[in-house]
Formats: sequence, structure tokens, C-alpha cells
Amino acid sequence: MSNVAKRQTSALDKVLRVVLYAGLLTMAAVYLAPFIVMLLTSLKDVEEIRTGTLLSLPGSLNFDAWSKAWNGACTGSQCEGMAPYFFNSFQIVIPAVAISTLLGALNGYVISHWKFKGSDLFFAALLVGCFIPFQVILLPMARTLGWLGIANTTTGLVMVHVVYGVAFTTLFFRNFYQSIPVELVKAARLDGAGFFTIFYRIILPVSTPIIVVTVIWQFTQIWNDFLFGVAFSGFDTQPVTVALNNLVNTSFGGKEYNVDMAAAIIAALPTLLVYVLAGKYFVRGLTAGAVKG
Amino acid sequence: MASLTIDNVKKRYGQTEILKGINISIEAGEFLILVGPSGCGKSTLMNSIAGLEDVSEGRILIGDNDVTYASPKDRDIAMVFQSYALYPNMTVAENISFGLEMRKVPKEEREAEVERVAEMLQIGHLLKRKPAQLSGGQRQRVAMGRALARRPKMYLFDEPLSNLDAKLRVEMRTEIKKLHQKLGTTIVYVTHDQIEAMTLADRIAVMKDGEVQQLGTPQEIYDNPTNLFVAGFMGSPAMNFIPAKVVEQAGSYALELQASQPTIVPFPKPESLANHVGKEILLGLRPEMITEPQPHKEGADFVVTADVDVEVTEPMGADTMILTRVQGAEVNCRSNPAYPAKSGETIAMMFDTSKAVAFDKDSGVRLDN
Amino acid sequence: MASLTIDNVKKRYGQTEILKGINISIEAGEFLILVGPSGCGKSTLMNSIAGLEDVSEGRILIGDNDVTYASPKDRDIAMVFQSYALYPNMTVAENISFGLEMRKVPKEEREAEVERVAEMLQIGHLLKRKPAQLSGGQRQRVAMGRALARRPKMYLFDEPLSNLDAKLRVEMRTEIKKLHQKLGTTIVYVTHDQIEAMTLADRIAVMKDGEVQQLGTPQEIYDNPTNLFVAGFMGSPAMNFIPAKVVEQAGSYALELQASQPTIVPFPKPESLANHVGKEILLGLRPEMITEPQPHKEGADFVVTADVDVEVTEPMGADTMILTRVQGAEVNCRSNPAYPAKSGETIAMMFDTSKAVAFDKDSGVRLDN
Amino acid sequence: MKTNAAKAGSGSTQAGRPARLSLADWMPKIVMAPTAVAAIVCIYGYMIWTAVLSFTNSRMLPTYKFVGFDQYERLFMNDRWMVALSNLGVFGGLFILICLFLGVMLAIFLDQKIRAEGAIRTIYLYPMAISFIVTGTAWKWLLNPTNGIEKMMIELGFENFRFDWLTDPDMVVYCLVIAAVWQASGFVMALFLAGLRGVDSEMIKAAQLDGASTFTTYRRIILPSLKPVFFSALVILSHIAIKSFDLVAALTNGGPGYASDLPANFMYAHAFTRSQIGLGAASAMVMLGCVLAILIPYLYSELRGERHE
Amino acid sequence: GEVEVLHWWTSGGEAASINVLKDLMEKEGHTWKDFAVAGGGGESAMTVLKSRAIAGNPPSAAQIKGPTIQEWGDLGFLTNLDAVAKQGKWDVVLPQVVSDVMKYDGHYVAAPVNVHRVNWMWANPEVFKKAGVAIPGTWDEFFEAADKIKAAGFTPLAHGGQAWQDATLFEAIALSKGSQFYSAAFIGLDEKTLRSDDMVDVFKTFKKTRDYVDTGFSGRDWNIATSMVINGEAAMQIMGDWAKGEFTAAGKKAGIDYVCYAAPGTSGQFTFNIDSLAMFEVDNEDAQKAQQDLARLMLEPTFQETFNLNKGSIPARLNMPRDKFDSCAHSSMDAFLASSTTGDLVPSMAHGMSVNSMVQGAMFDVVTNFYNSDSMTAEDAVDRLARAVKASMY
Ligand SMILES: Nc1ncnc2c1ncn2[C@@H]1O[C@H](COP(=O)(O)OP(=O)(O)OP(=O)(O)O)[C@@H](O)[C@H]1O
Ligand SMILES: Nc1ncnc2c1ncn2[C@@H]1O[C@H](COP(=O)(O)OP(=O)(O)OP(=O)(O)O)[C@@H](O)[C@H]1O
Ligand SMILES: [Mg+2]
Ligand SMILES: [Mg+2]
Repeated sequence: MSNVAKRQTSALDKVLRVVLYAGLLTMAAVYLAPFIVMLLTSLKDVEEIRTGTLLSLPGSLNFDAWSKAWNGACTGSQCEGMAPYFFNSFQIVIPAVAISTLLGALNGYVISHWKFKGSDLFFAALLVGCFIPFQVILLPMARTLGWLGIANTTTGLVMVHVVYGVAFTTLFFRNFYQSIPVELVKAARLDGAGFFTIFYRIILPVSTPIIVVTVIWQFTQIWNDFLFGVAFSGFDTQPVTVALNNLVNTSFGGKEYNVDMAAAIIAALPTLLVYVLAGKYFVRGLTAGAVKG
Repeated sequence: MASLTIDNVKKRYGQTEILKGINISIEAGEFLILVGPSGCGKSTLMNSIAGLEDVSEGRILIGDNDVTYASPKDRDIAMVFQSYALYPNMTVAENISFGLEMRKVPKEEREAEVERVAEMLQIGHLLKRKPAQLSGGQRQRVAMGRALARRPKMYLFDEPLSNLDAKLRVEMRTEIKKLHQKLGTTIVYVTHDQIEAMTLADRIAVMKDGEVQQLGTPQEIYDNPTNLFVAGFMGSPAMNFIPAKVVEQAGSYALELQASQPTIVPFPKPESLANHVGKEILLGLRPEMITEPQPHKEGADFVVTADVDVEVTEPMGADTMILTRVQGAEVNCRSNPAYPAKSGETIAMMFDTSKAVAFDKDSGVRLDN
Repeated sequence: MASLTIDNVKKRYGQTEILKGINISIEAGEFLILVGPSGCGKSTLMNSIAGLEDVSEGRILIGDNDVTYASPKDRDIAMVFQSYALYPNMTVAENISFGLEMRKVPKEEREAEVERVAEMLQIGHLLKRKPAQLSGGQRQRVAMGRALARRPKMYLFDEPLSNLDAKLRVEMRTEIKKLHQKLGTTIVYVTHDQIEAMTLADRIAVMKDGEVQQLGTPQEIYDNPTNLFVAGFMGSPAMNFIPAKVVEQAGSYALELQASQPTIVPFPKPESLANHVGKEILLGLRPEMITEPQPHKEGADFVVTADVDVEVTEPMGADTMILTRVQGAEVNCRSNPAYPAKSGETIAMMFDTSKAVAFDKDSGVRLDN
Repeated sequence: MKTNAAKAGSGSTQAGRPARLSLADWMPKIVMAPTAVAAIVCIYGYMIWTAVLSFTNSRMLPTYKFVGFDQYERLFMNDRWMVALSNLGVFGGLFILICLFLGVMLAIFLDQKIRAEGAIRTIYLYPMAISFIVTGTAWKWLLNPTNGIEKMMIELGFENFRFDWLTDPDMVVYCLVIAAVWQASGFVMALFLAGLRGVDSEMIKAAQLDGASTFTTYRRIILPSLKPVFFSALVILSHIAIKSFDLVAALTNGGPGYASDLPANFMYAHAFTRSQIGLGAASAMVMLGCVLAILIPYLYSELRGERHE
Repeated sequence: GEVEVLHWWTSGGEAASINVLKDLMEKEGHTWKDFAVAGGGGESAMTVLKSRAIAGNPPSAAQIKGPTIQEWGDLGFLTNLDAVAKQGKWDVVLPQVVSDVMKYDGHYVAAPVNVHRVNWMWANPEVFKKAGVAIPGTWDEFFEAADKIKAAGFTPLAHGGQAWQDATLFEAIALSKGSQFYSAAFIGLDEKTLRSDDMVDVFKTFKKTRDYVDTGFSGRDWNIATSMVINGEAAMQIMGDWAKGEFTAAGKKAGIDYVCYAAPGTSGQFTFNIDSLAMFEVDNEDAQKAQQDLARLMLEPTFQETFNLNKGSIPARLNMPRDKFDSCAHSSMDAFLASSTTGDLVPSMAHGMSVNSMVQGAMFDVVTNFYNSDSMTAEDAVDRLARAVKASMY
């Protein structure tokens, strides 16, 4: 009796499945609500915003606000929109994310697989760094950067982000690597692989999910950072959040919410892109088959 | 290839001492087999030799070098882990060639080597798979392959064949033996398979509770166990320990035991029993020394025939095991399947004590040594 | 306890067919042993029975219920995984009692059960440890314990004793046998240990490449293998396959083989050879059937003594294996260690063909059935 | 490496490792060194500096006129600070709990071979992407009784629907919780999802056979093995809670009155806007002290527990 | 040379006017680096300034105002502008109140760009007409009118519940108790005045206005409140003259679509808020030159006019042509001139002109907390205010 029937789901299973999807979609709707408000607003013109309600649909699709936010809105004396600042942000974000992720991965690797006396203590001490209110370190950091001669430069800003990001990246990686069987590292050591080779050939390839999480975290944190960005950037290296802030925080003249919202969405696009791209790598079971028992 | 000296090595996990001062010393090119009950510290010792665990005390020398604190990769050792420890992200081929790559072997050579090893281990068709897509035995062979691809000073094999079928195991055993003969690399090998141990080893170290009980050639261990533990541990089915009373007989000493009737059996070194006259000792007699009566042995020295009560019979193909009870102790006898023994019957069995040994009942110490 | 019917089960991973239509049917309370070369699909079949892998085709029935699509937890099966699959974050005790807890067994009972199982498996002192702190064999015993604590309809054991020492393995084997006798639970058991297979099984299924080659009692499998593969696979050392020519002799048929001289040996079912006169077939003879000349067998039917050339001798304790070459094929003989055979010598050996079997040389099909 | 350890004789007792000479052996330490230096300077150095400042009467910029514990005294006399602290307790507690719960649940749900997983995951995650400078505005609209959800519901016919937490000093802190949960729970979900994807599937099979329902399998087998992920999530969430500065600034700016003030805002306001660096530093030290009081015992048990495995 | 200017004039009109200055500078051959940091009344900008100052890399000019200029002066960061001031006769063209703020230790260190009047009340005449009431001139009238407006279904007072808006309203009410009272309380920080019955009265009046704002006022931005007046939802708003920009942007005409009055009880009085750029010490000589030029250009009528036309404020400089300004600006200028002699010209507390940021912050806390609290009595508030002020003078 060759039947190709797949696992027959019982009625209860079906109901549960429906409930599951319903729950997931409801939550999705809740999460989306503010975004929909923002999106709708960004598509309305100023008049519609003034007269309509939050969820009322725009009269016509109107992307003026978007183009204005992109390259027309004023952010200070220039009125070039957000566009020029994107480059600045990328210049900061890419090296900062890369360096802090790499450092975090290496630190995590050491703390979980090359323990030495005091490495746990080091980790604990580093964690405290996660809890320092960033406002506290603005002034001393400014002085340090001044001393190093990289005040108000991109380099300086990258350094700041790396320094305060590395505690988190280390935490993520260490906690992930904790579950990688020690035998793997042992086997590789016997095979003659050195510290970095093991890292690169054995550990990194199974780190995909945590790299994704770390990159998501770091990218978001740094891309959306305003405090460091404003305090430590130079006038021509301001990140996009500062521009967004300038754009939104007008204290005079008619407030163009549509442009604000469009700008906010635009500013979030790279991050969203990272989420979508990185999301693919939430893969299963990278250490499967590694060891027995 | 290099000699190996393990000098009073101790290893503690927290409070518990796992290795309690191991002393083993083998020549370059020797094949050492570690046996011992589960949890006695074999893997721990292997790990210590490889440098994967720091020892708490003692020294390890490979050749003349004290490697106690050397890093694993400087010891030039290849190891098969009991738990395999395959690289999950690499294919079988990559797993095997990784060690070579690390030692900067050119690509073509690596490929050739992978092929050679894969063929030997019969995993040629699996080279492109990831470990997760393999069966248990296949994984184990990949783990083997990873070690065999290299030409290190020393191989460590931790139960490398436990998950293979008998046929394959025999083949692999032969391959390992050939390899050893060809390369002469020093090998330390853990196994629970008695036949493996007997056929492969130059020397066997029997461990128990983190201590080496006896270190010797397979034949020494089998014939001349130093104590009750070793005697009982090696050999399958295990040696029978039959409580027997030392009696004086014709100026010499013999043993009296209680089969279905009291029976006096001779002992090869009667003088060693002198101090125990009248006391009960344990007579060690391997199952193959208690057989159906064999006409050609009839009348030889140290051969006695006695009636025993059959409790259970266990046909095992080549032989049938007959379980009897002598002086309250279970005794395994190995008989020809043709010999008609049935549960509950009393039948004649032939006791050949020419290789019998004797142990103190309480301490387990060998008496006739 | 329940019967198990596996009806034409197929399983594919992508393109490759791993199980190619398995048909097995056993009674409630039977002890089925699966054997087969590494990678033949035993674990996959076990997983399918347990419902851990969806089968691609076919049906699985436990008792009268079609469970092909039932979820694992509804099948009431306990399983020992080949890879153990212990819960790393639970202690040994928690690992063992988890299944009971899931089945709402009261706490006291659970604790009692854990204690009982732990004692049986000799892991009582490890109950508070986490799996990571155990040796390989200890982990395996915990995996056993997890299954044994429960009283399911069916047990599945996937090489449950492979990492235990011989002594412990014998004890465990006995425990399993007792358990089976006491509870009468249906058991499916994978092992590579011939003795385990022979002593435990009610029936053995020999698998190869995703197909069942033979399903029968141990004795059937041992004495009456359906084909060359089964014959060669079961028994250790393996059955010898000696190329032999069928000759007509005195109105009947016999076999001629080339020891150190050509020798004619009788065959128990000569008529089955009728169609092969003059052709070469394979004579299957187990090593224990080729022994040193034994006076008491001299002159019996089907017993022939011939000279052979000794290539290698391998002392194995109870016996010594003698490797010879007959008609170009390696032949293993089992002799008494006392029999003085040396490499290179030519000595007399006794061939007992009363249980010999014959196979077609090319197809491996059994001829005398 | 040929370390012929200069230890003559056998039976060496309790001898330490000989100093290692090889670079490779130092690698782990070398790798950690940059981080260590950064941590010593930029975490501990600055912390000490802040501690020093908290004992001075620094105003607009740091000065070093020491005034003992005066700033701390002022701090605890300050009504606004006490409000901020208690808000942090309520906000932090609720935020962390709800986020963990939601994050875990969503991750588990998403792990059920959901069809549009990628899209749904991104939807849960996207709030992280959007700067609070602006989402604050969107939430302000939504939560505002005159034009937000309340108005919407009333227009939909629920005449008596009231949702005016944003303007209610007693409830406003829950608005913060709503917005913060909305923003951060997606990331917690991502953390857990990554963790779930790493769990050994054999183990799950074993649990199924043991008779565990899906729910129990998660609760007893999978989640406990994600303990390190919990640890990460907890640190991240407390970090967000403690530093929820933008959120307050954008959503309520501390209002009504200062009912929704959090310590971070208090500190920032005093250290920067109000030129009371001394007081700001003192508040930072108190914040840090509170955090460490909770963190250190947790860390201790967490790190200790693992050392024995 | 180049000037780097840190400011938070980022909105449309402001930015346009800053560009005028930028063009002027560039015409003189300088480079203008525009460092704009918007938000929170310059909070972020101040943070940036501090961090840059501490890093040893301050901008050449920064938007700083009021007593904060003195604080920066105290720390020795500011440069001397006396030469430009002398050349441009700043002592003459600037009213005393303004020039005082620009000086540290007797020397000019900053240049003003405008003067805001804070105590304005913006009203929608349409709404008043519908409610049938006149625009109130005192607080008593205010409440009478407010009742009727409320009865007519409008929100009497458009207000945003942010601390500085609360303070703006509060200080307008305080001002109605007389300039003397105001000065004693908010400049002199005289404890007796702070604890006086008048102050209790002020708080009571202040609290009373809460009955006339709508429910959603909390956290509302000022310009939203303004748009309520524009839309005819609300009748009045008490807000500085920057609110005019909102009306203009909505296409409304002063005197027709909306009217501007002094806040109740404060006609003739003027709470000012001056924006200015302070000049920081820089090393580079070219930069110093550019800095001096910047200061000079800022006081020149061209810039003062454009800037203030855009911003709704009035020029800091006296005797400017006023024909381009609208009626509200005119009345502001008149009031400015008139009050400067009578002592009715007072610095705004709510906008950090009268007290340093510490005291200001302490006052904000009390005021806003009181406004939002149901249980706090005016007496309590007065007590708290006095104590908070004392504590913050520490
Ligand atoms: N995920 C997979 N993808 C492809 N092939 C697989 C996968 N898993 C297992 N296999 C193959 O299926 C076959 C059967 O595997 P299975 O684990 O059932 O073998 P087994 O009989 O248990 O072997 P062993 O005795 O070595 O444990 C093997 O050849 C294996 O390589
Ligand atoms: N991390 C650990 N903490 C505490 N005890 C441990 C740890 N690892 C191993 N042990 C104990 O050390 C002993 C020796 O372990 P080891 O793995 O060397 O045994 P083994 O001889 O290899 O056993 P097997 O034959 O079962 O593999 C065991 O009793 C085990 O329980
Ligand atoms: Mg082991
Ligand atoms: Mg298997």
C-alpha cells in the first residue's frame, strides 16, 4: 500500500495551527500599527494631517514628503535632506559594527574556549560596561578623544562605538560559544590548528545565528545612536540621526509631520534592510553531528 | 614515533581525583592498549597525553621531551575521540584533510591522502557529506580517518571501533595492525573489545578507578593476572572464581571443591598454597578450562572430571556456554554445542587446572606468584 | 506490550533512498534484533518506528493501530539513542526521571524508580552529575536508564551497550534479558555484538543497504543463512567461503577443494549440487568447523582430515585462530591453543562439513535450500 | 615548543606551570588586551572619574572642589529623583518581564515552521530600526486621548472607551512600558530564535519520546538549555531599561510634571541642561550602584555555575 | 579663515536667516561650517558644546544665551569682542539690558541676534465672536471669558504640558503681579517674595487655568497648541512671539485671522528672550579674524532685519527701519522701547534669561509638578519653590 500521504494532522492540530497563525498575525498587526500611522502620515499632505485622523487614508498617493525628506528638507542651513548624511552614517556604522563584532567574537571565543586565570573575571568586569549610563561618559570620553587627537572625527566616533559595543558583542558570543562542544576545539588543536585557525575554520562557520543577532544589535544601536553621534562627530561627519533630529525638531514654522515620518522611515531603511538580509541566516542546527553524547 | 612515559600523573576535577598517580612507560613503536571498566579514567588519561586536559600533578614525556605543559599541537599526536568531535561545518573530506592542511601539506597530496584513507575506511562515497548526514558508524569512521590521514609521532585511539559491525571491525582492526606494522608509530588505544585488546596490543594496561592494575603483554595479562580484578576483567566470558579449600595431599597441596560431589583438584604451583592449608581461597579457572570430557586429554596431569549440575545453557554458535554452580559460585563452562547438556541435569565436565591461578579470598591478591 | 508491523516502509533523504521497502512483523513481546553493516539504515528504521522521522512511504503498526502518522509521544515507546541525546542541563537523576514525570508518576515512585534503575546500571553515585561530567560509558548507561525507567509498550535500543566494558556489558545484557522476561515488553534492539544478538534475540533481522536480507531466529540465521551476505555477516570470525568444485562421486555429489593437496569433502545435501557439477561454488564453513584433528570425531560422517598450510596464528585466549589458505581463499580455523601450529608449517586440520552450506559464486544465493 | 621543564625527578608536587614562552600561548591574552585596555580606561577609568566628580560641586564643567557627600544628600532630598528611581523600578521590572515573555513566546511560535517566517520576523523586529526620536511622536499620537486610540475607539462607537494613560501621572509610566516593549521585544525574539535554532534536535526527539508535549519540551528541555540566552537577554533588557533616555524624551519628556522621569533623564538633565555635573555624577553613581547590587550576585552565580561543567 | 557655528536654528525660517549670515561671511572670503544641532531648546547643542570644549576643540561661535554666557566666560573659554563692538558702536545701538547679557566681566564676548517677547497672548477672534466675549485684558477677565468659551464648546486655552510651556504660562501670570514682584522673585530670587502671598496667588491662578485646557494637553508641542488656535478649536494661547511663525505658515494674517495681545495683566510689560552667538577662543589667526567679522556682520542691520522677519522676533539693535515688520512686531518694538526705561523690561525665567540653568531647572520642576498634581496645594508649591531655589543656589 504505497501512499504518499503526508502526516495527517488531527483536527486539534489544525485548530492549534489556526490559533498559532492568528496569534502571530495579531501580534504582527499590533507591532505594525505605529508604523502604519507613520506610513499613512508620510503619504498625506500637511493639510490632510491637520484635518484627518490618524488612520484615515491619504486622499491620493503622494510621495512629495518622501522626496523632500530624502533630498529637500532642511537640516540646519543646508536643505539637502537626509541623503548626504547617509554616507556619514555608513562610514561610522560599517567599521564600528565590523570591529566590535569581530572583537566580541574573539573575546567570546577566548572566554569560552581558551579560559585562563581571570578570564571569567574579565568577562564579569566587561559586563559592568553594559550598564554605564552613556551620558556619564560623554565628558571624559570627549577629553580622551581630544588627547588622542581624534575628537570630532569619524575615527573617534567609530572608536567610541566599538568601545561601548564590545561589551554586548562579547556577551552575545560568549553565551553562544558556551554551547559549542569543547571537543571540537580540542580536536582542532590536535590537528595542529592554532588559535586563529580554529576560530576562523571551526568556530566562525557555526556562529552564523549569533553573528546575525550581533550585527542586528550593533547595526541598530550605532545607526540609531544620537547621543554619541551628536557629541563626538565633526560638522561634516554628522550621522543621519542628527540630521533626522534636526529635521524633526523644528521649533518654528509649520511642522511637516509627513516629512518627519518619511524621514524616519528613510532613516530606518538600512537597518530594515539588514534585518531582512540577515534574517535568512537564522538557520538551524549548525553543530549537529559534531559530537556524540 | 617516540616512546611515552607517564610519570605519576594525577588529575583532579574539583575534589574528586580521577587519575591517582598513573605510571606507564612504553617504548617507541609499541602498541599500548588501555582497558578498564567504564569511568575508570581511560579517556581522561588519553586527553592528558594529548595535552587537552592539564594534569594536576606528574609528568608526561614523549621521547625525551617533557611535554607536560606543551600545547597539544606541538606534541604531534593524532587522536580519535570517543565522542568523535567532527567539525560540523566541514564535509567528510574536509574533516579528514584539515589536519594535513594545518601541517601545510600540499593540496594534491592531501587529496590523495583523503582518498586513500576514505577507501581504507570504506567511506569513499560519503566524502561530500556533512557529519550530520552520517550514521553513527560512519561518523566514527570519519573520526578515524581524521587521525589516520596524518603521520604523527603517536596515535591515540579512544574506542575507535565501538560502533562498527563485527565484520567491519575486524577489517579495521587489521588495517590498524598493518598501519602499525608499516609505520611503527607508537599507539595508545582504548577498547572494551577483548579480542581487539588481545590481538592488537604489544602491551595492555588494565586500569581501575584511576589506577593501573597491571601492565603487561596480552598473554601475561591473560595467563598471569596480578589480582582478582584483572583476572575477572580480562577474558569473556570472565574467569570463574571457585571457592576451594586448600588440603594437604600426598605431601603436596591440592584444592577441594564442591561440584555435585566434593572433588579434589590438583594445582600447578602447590607450594604457593602452603600457608593456606585448611583455608578457603579462590581458584581462578577460565571457562575454556571446564569443558565436556575430551577423550584425548583424559588422564593428563591437572585434568579432573567431575559431575556438575547444569543451571542454564547458552548456545553461542561456535560453543555452548554451560552455567553451573560449584561451591555456591556461578561457574561458566565452555562446551561443544554437540555435547548434550540440559538445564537441571547433572553431567560430567572436565576440569583442566594446568593454567589455574589462586587468589586470596578477601584481598584479591594473587597467591601463586 | 504490542506487536509491531512494518509494512513496506521506505525513507528517502532527498534523492537517496535509505530504506527501500522494509517489511518486518513481530509478535507482541518478541525481542527483535537488527543487525547490519554500518550505514545500512538501522537507526533510520528505529527513528521511523519511534516516529522521529517521517517515513516516505509505507505503514507502521503497533498492535492494531496504524501509527505511521502518530506523534512520537502517542506511540508509548522508550528509546535509547545511538548518540545518547541526554538532556545536558539536567542531572543524571533528572534525565532518568523526566519521562516518568511527563507521564505523571508521583514523585516518590519516580525517586524509587530512579534509584532502582541507577543501581541496576551502576550509576548510583553519579545521580547528581550533569552529562558533561560523565565518561562515555557512563553517558551511555544514563541513556539506558532513561529508557528503562519507563514501562512503555515497546523499547527501542540503538547500540545501547557499545561503549561498555565486556564485564559490564555481560551484566547489562543479562539485566535486559531479565527485564524482557519479566515484563514481556516488545523490544527492538540494534547491536553489532554477535553474542548479544545471539543470546538476546527471539528473532534477528539482518539488514543491508536499506533492505532486510533475512528475518529469523538466531539459530536459523546462524545455521541457515539465506545468502552469502547473511552468512558472512553473522558469526565472528566470519564463516569461511571456500571455492570448491562440485564433483560426482558414487552416484552422489561432493566437493573438491584444494588444501595443500586436493581433497574431496562430502556435503550434507548433495542433491542440491546436482545442477552445478563441474562448476565452482562457494562452500560455507564456520571456523569452528575446521579444527585440529579431534580423536573422538575421527571417522564420523562428514568429517575429513586434510593438511593445510598455516599462514598466521592468532592466539585469542580460549582458542587460537589459524589462518590458512584453501584454494586461494583465506580460511580461518579455530584450534585449541595447545595444538602446535606455526606460521609456514603444514599441519593437519579436521573439516567437519555436517553443517556446511553452499552458495552460488556470482549471485551469492544459497544453493542447498 | 620544547619546554624541558626544569623540574628534576618524578613525583613532582603542586608545581605551577612553567612560564610559557611561545607567542601562541599568549594569543588569548593578546586578543583580549585591546578590550581590556578599553574597559579599564573607558569603563572603570570613567567610573572612577564620575565617582570623584560626585564628591565635588562641579557645575557646568568638571571642577575639583570637594564637598563630601553633599551631592548625595541633595539627591535623596530631591523629590524628582525619588520619582525617577521608583519609576525605574516599575518600568524596568515590567519592561523586562513583558519583553522576556513576549520575546520567548514569539520566538517559540515562529519556530513552528511558520510559512512567512521571514516577513513576520522582520515585522516583530522592525521597531528596533526606527529611531525613537520619531516613533516617540507616533506613539504620542496613538496614546494621546484626544486624537489617538481613544478617539478612534469612540468613533468606532465605544462611547465610554477611555485610554488616557499618557496624561495621567499615575499611569504614564505604563505608556513608557508599552512603547519600550514594542520596541525591544522583537530583538529579544531574535535572540531567542537564534538560540532555539542551535538546540540539538536529538535532544528534542528524546523529549518527545519521553512523552513531553511541545509545550513541556520547550519549558523543560529547550528553554533551560537556553540559559545563556536568557542571560544575554536580561543584560540587554536591563541595559535598555536603565538607558531609556530617548524614549522618555520623545514620548513624554518626563511629563505630566515629572511623573514619567527616569534616572537617565534626571541625570542628563542635571549634568548637562542644568549644569549640575556634581549632582548628575552622584545620581549616576547611585544608578550604577543599584545595578551592580543586582548584577553582581547574578553574575557570580551565573559564572560559577558554569565553571563546574 | 573659517568659522564653525554651533546653533539650533534649524527650522525653515531660522535656517534661511542663518544662511543670510553665511552668505555675508562667504562674501568676505570666509568659510562657514554650519554645525546645527536641533532639539529641546538647545539641550543637545549644549551637550555638544561641552563635549567639544572639553575635547579642546570648541567651535568658533556657539548659540548661547543669558546667564550661561557668563558661566562660559567664567570658565575662560570665550574670546574678547571689544574691538568689533567699539567699531560697531554696540554700546550705542544695543539697549543696556541686551548689552549686559552679552558681556562677561565688562567685555563683549557674544553678539545678539534678536529679542523675543515672551508674554504674548495669541487669540482667535472668530472663536471669541462665537462665544460672544471680548478678549480679556486681566486674569479675572480671562477666567470669565474662558467660562463662556468653554460653554460655547471651545477650548479656552491652548496649552502644551511641557515644563517650559508651563513655566511660560506661570511667569506670565507672575508678571501680572507687577514687574517688581517678578524681578524680586525671578531675578533676585528673594526668599520673602518667593514665599509671599502674592506667589501663592500666582500659583492659584496658574492652577486655575488648568480647568480651561483640554484633556490632551500633556506633553503637547507648543506648535500643536498654536494650531488649535489657528484651527479655531481653541481661543487663546500664551506663548512667545515665535508662535507667529505658525500663523504665518498657515497663511493667517495678523490682526485679521489672529490677534496678538500681551498676556493678561502684562500690557506694557515685556519679558525678553535674547538669542545670541558667543565667540570661543580659537588658536588659528585666520579663524580669529573670521570670528570678529562674524560678530560684526551679526549686528549689521541687513542681517538683523532678515533674521527677525523670519523668526517673528524683533531686532536686538535699536533704531531699525520697521516698515517690513507686521503689527505684532511693531507693538513688540514699542513695548520694548517703552519698557526699557520703566523697569518693565524683564528677562524671561522660562527661557533662561533671568537665572542660571540650575535655578531655572529647579523652578521648572516645582511649577510643572504642581500643574499636573491633583493634591498639591498652592501653599505647598510655594514652599517647595522656595526650598528648591535655595537648594539649587548651592
Ligand atoms: N540527513 C541525511 N541525509 C542523507 N543521508 C543520510 C542522512 N542521515 C543518514 N543518512 C544516511 O542514511 C544511511 C543510514 O543511516 P543510519 O543512521 O540509519 O545507519 P545505521 O544502520 O544506524 O548505521 P550505524 O550502524 O553506523 O549506526 C547512512 O548511509 C547515512 O549516511
Ligand atoms: N568534568 C568532570 N567533572 C567531574 N568528573 C568527571 C568529569 N569528567 C569526567 N569525570 C569522571 O571521571 C571519570 C573518568 O572519566 P573518563 O572519561 O576518563 O572514563 P573512561 O575510562 O574513559 O570511561 P568510558 O569507558 O566510560 O569512556 C569518570 O568517573 C567520570 O565520571
Ligand atoms: Mg572514555
Ligand atoms: Mg545507527
